Amino acid sequence: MKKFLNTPESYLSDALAGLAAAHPELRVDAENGVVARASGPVEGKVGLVSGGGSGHEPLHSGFVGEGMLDAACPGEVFTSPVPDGFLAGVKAADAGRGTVLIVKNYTGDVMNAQMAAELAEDEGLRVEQVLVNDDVAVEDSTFTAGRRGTGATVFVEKICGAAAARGDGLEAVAELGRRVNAASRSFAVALTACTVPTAGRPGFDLPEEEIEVGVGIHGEPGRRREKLRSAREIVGEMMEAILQDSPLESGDEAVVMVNGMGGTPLSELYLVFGEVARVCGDKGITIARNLVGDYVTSLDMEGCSITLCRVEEGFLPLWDAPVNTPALRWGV
Amino acid sequence: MKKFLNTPESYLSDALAGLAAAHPELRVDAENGVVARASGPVEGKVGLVSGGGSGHEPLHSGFVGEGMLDAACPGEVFTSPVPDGFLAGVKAADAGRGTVLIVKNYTGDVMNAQMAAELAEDEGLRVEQVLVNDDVAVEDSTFTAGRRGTGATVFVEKICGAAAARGDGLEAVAELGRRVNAASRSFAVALTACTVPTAGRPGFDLPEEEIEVGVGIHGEPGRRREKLRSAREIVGEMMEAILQDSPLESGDEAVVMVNGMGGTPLSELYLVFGEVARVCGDKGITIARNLVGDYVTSLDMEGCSITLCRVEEGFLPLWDAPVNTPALRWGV
Amino acid sequence: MHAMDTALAKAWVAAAADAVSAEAEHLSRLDAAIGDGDHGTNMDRGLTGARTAVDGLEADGPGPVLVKTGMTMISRVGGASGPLYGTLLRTAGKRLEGTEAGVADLAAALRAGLEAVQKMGAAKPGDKTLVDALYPAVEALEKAAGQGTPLSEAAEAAAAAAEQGAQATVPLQARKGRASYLGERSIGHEDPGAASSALLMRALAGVSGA
Amino acid sequence: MHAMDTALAKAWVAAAADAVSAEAEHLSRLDAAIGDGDHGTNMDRGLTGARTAVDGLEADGPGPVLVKTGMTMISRVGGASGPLYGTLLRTAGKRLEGTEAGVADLAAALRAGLEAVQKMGAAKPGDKTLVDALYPAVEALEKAAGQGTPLSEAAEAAAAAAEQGAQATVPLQARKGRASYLGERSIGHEDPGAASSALLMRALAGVSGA
Ligand SMILES: Nc1ncnc2c1ncn2[C@@H]1O[C@H](COP(=O)(O)OP(=O)(O)O)[C@@H](O)[C@H]1O
Ligand SMILES: Nc1ncnc2c1ncn2[C@@H]1O[C@H](COP(=O)(O)OP(=O)(O)O)[C@@H](O)[C@H]1O
Ligand SMILES: [Mg+2]
Ligand SMILES: [Mg+2]
Ligand SMILES: [Mg+2]
Ligand SMILES: [Mg+2]
Repeated sequence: MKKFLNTPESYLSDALAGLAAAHPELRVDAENGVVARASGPVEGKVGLVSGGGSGHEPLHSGFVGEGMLDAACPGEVFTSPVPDGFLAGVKAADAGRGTVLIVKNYTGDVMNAQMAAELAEDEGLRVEQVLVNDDVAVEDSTFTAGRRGTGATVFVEKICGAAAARGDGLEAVAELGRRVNAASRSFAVALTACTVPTAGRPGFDLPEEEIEVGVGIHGEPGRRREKLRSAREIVGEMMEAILQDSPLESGDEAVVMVNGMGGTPLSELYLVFGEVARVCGDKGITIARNLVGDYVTSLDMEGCSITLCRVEEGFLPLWDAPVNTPALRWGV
Repeated sequence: MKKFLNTPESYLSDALAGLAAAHPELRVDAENGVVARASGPVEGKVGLVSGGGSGHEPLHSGFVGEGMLDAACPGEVFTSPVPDGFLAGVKAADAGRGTVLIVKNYTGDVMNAQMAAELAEDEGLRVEQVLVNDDVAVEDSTFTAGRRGTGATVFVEKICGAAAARGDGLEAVAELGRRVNAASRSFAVALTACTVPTAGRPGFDLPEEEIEVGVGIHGEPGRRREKLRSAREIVGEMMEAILQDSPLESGDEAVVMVNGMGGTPLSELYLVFGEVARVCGDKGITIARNLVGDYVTSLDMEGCSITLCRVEEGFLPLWDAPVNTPALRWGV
Repeated sequence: MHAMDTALAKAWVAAAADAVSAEAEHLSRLDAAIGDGDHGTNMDRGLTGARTAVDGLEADGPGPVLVKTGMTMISRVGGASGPLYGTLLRTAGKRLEGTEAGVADLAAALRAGLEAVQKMGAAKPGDKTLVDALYPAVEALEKAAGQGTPLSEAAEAAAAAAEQGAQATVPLQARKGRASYLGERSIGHEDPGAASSALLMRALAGVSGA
Repeated sequence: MHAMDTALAKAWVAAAADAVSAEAEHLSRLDAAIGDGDHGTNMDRGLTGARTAVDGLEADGPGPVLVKTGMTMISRVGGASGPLYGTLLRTAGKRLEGTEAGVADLAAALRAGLEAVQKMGAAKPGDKTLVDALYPAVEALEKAAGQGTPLSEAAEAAAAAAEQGAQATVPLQARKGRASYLGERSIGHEDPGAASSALLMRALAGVSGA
């Protein structure tokens, strides 16, 4: 394993120390697993919190700031935060109008967040959860743990963040988040496996010339293994899976993200975006806004995910609203 | 070789097509090798152009926009643009007050840019060149091609961009760029080699447990090979090389960049930044501003570079001035 | 041993922590095949914490020891296994009220814990989860209780049943947890949670047999 | 052959393009060892372009053919080799004015080209660059011109000198170009530019010998 780290055990706390050093506008509390705005909860605003295992940076801590999250709860690498972690996040965000807790749909995340929500309610705090489950690679999801939450998390965090900033109430922000999630679909492909620091070796062996199709963001193998093909063919397959399941129809607008998994050069992501744009053009879908870059990563994995969100009433002004975080910034 | 691409030969043009699709605010002319602001040269402003081989994205095309470059000239992967390319960039930027051409100090870049400058002057355009040569890994540089230009390019582009935007004249912008370069030092380390698409295999073999110290940004081997050590030790060595050569002294302020080479996860870059901050603290150097992320990459190389720029009179307001480009955005 | 007292409960936690520590890499490797490769690290972190937490605990019965263990796992582990194992032990511990727990008490307590786990995670036997090891283990304890078997033998039977149950997850397709995302590719691997459950029951047999 | 005419100049460019195409991967691999691995691709792109550019060129002498080749390389290659080879050939071509160039004309033209290259790149023999192959090649042509050697033999001598010069770069430490960044690690590898220069001179010998 080759990584810039001191010890595998101190990886997370050392990375959080660096985050704190780089961003004085954030309050980084490694012990309790919370990254929050240094300025504290915003008077009169609904709180917005998201959390999950670490290793997906900039998600979620890089999205804490004006117009987006109030707090993020980073768990151990690829491990959901404990209830205390989620609870600490809620407390760091709550300004009396309640808190929306964004949870990616993984068994661990759901259970720990649920426990935290109950603990918070015991303490008299109001919490609404928004479950993100956008990954169409999980097919027979009704009989299982359901679909994973991946790229759409960024869309939910951005749009809910803007809604909270303009003063929307608890239920309204949560309902909006659910609408954004319902309008979004993702699919991911990996060229290489990632290496968890404490494991010290890649999660799976992937021969040269083969790729994992339908991977998640925790280094797990995908739905199937295929021969490496051209970007056009790979994107074609990803887009087919997405569009088959998506509410998007010809004539619709979409917000599109081409997301790198941590080890993919930006130039390749732009190349992929070019192919996505071509497919959208063919299907009569207009790309209203886009993000190309590393937003929801899997440590050092080489790979990318594509997320499409159907633009619905009210989404775009909230998308365009000012945001000022380490990883997403415009309009400020 | 595992990459998202259609053919190795179409890699660059396909990536540029994606860039164009993602950023309608840019005019991407792949044929002539120019990426410019779609809105054209800015009336009354000195033009600012930078160029070099591709494969370092977001450098330079990701820095075209308000408050930074007017045009970028992307050459073939790791190959300096031809004179026609640089010239096309100058023409895309020039609004009658002359153009500053930022050139990283590589034999090819210098010669091609010089030819372009002569051609431009033949056509009655005024061109001032700013040479960037900040890489302290090149030791005996007086007898050779001199030091390479790396991370400081971002600082020169940002600060000159702001100076041009506020209306500074041709010589003033160029002189400022030279001051920023003179105040900056960089050092880079690689954990893996990168793979040029047309080559199809990594530029060098690096055994597990070994790193290349003092690498450039073109996949060339470094000054020496060493055993992988802790991030603290590696950063200690990099900082020593930088500070030994830098004008920075205790009590000074610095702008610091921890830059990923394309395949390095953000969390590791923050971890490295934490170590840099520790060394700066020990040496009495205040980090006034910082960038942590992928800015000057080498395709898919895993590695990082550290750049420190001593803050001099007038630098910080220009650093803080609004910038609105794909890869750097604040204050707008 | 005919019953579990405070000391035995603490010994169980310590033995479980030891066993999981020793097998942490193996558990994580099982998890890497069909999950995200952290199950060993997770359980190790939780049980190491629990061992310390119960070590100095003043308790006049096994109940509070298990409650403390469960709560420590909830607040230290995270992931899927933290809430599940935490709930199992916390619920079971709450049911044990006296200074000692006989086989029947233990069976009833673990049944209650298992039911809470199944309610929380919605997993049935056959879904390729830790339930596949715990379910037969609890059944074995119940059977032993009915027959008046001593604790040492009952725990041995439960451990054997758990091990068999864990082994039986190999050919199954996962329907719950992270492994379910792999669909058919989850077939052919042992479920890591079932494996750690078997380790826990084996640790109980070990300390009960003394 | 006693002199170079338009057809021979074109044949040289075509033969050089063929040779570099065939050796492109080898040249890039040499460059990967001490540079950035693109020298073969660069030269191939340039000479393939030049071959097409001169193919239909109406020229009444070798001069314009070399000028066109140089200009094509300047506007197609980029990197260090584009301006250097471009300047070499453009400068040399400008010196060739008649319909034919004898050995002495060619030697003088290439000397002028080499001087322009050295002025541009500030490289001396021994700096581990293409100068190390070109310099002895031009010297060999000059010597042949002085002795009245026919072109075919002169070109053969120049090719041999260039190949020897390229080979002699192996033990040198680079002082110019990208390889200089490696310091002592540049020792032990052949300079890619010197290798491509030797290919160019060998191509000249090949077409002149016909
Ligand atoms: N819904 C569920 N019900 C019961 N057990 C489950 C469920 N989901 C997951 N598990 C168990 O949890 C184990 C994985 O635990 P762990 O790796 O620590 O957490 P995570 O999956 O969050 O990384 C699985 O092997 C499985 O036995
Ligand atoms: N200053 C110089 N003078 C003469 N030749 C040089 C000089 N710098 C580089 N070269 C030659 O250029 C070759 C490299 O060319 P190429 O790889 O195409 O360009 P780049 O180095 O820009 O990638 C070197 O092998 C060397 O022979
Ligand atoms: Mg996990
Ligand atoms: Mg090059
Ligand atoms: Mg796991
Ligand atoms: Mg080269």
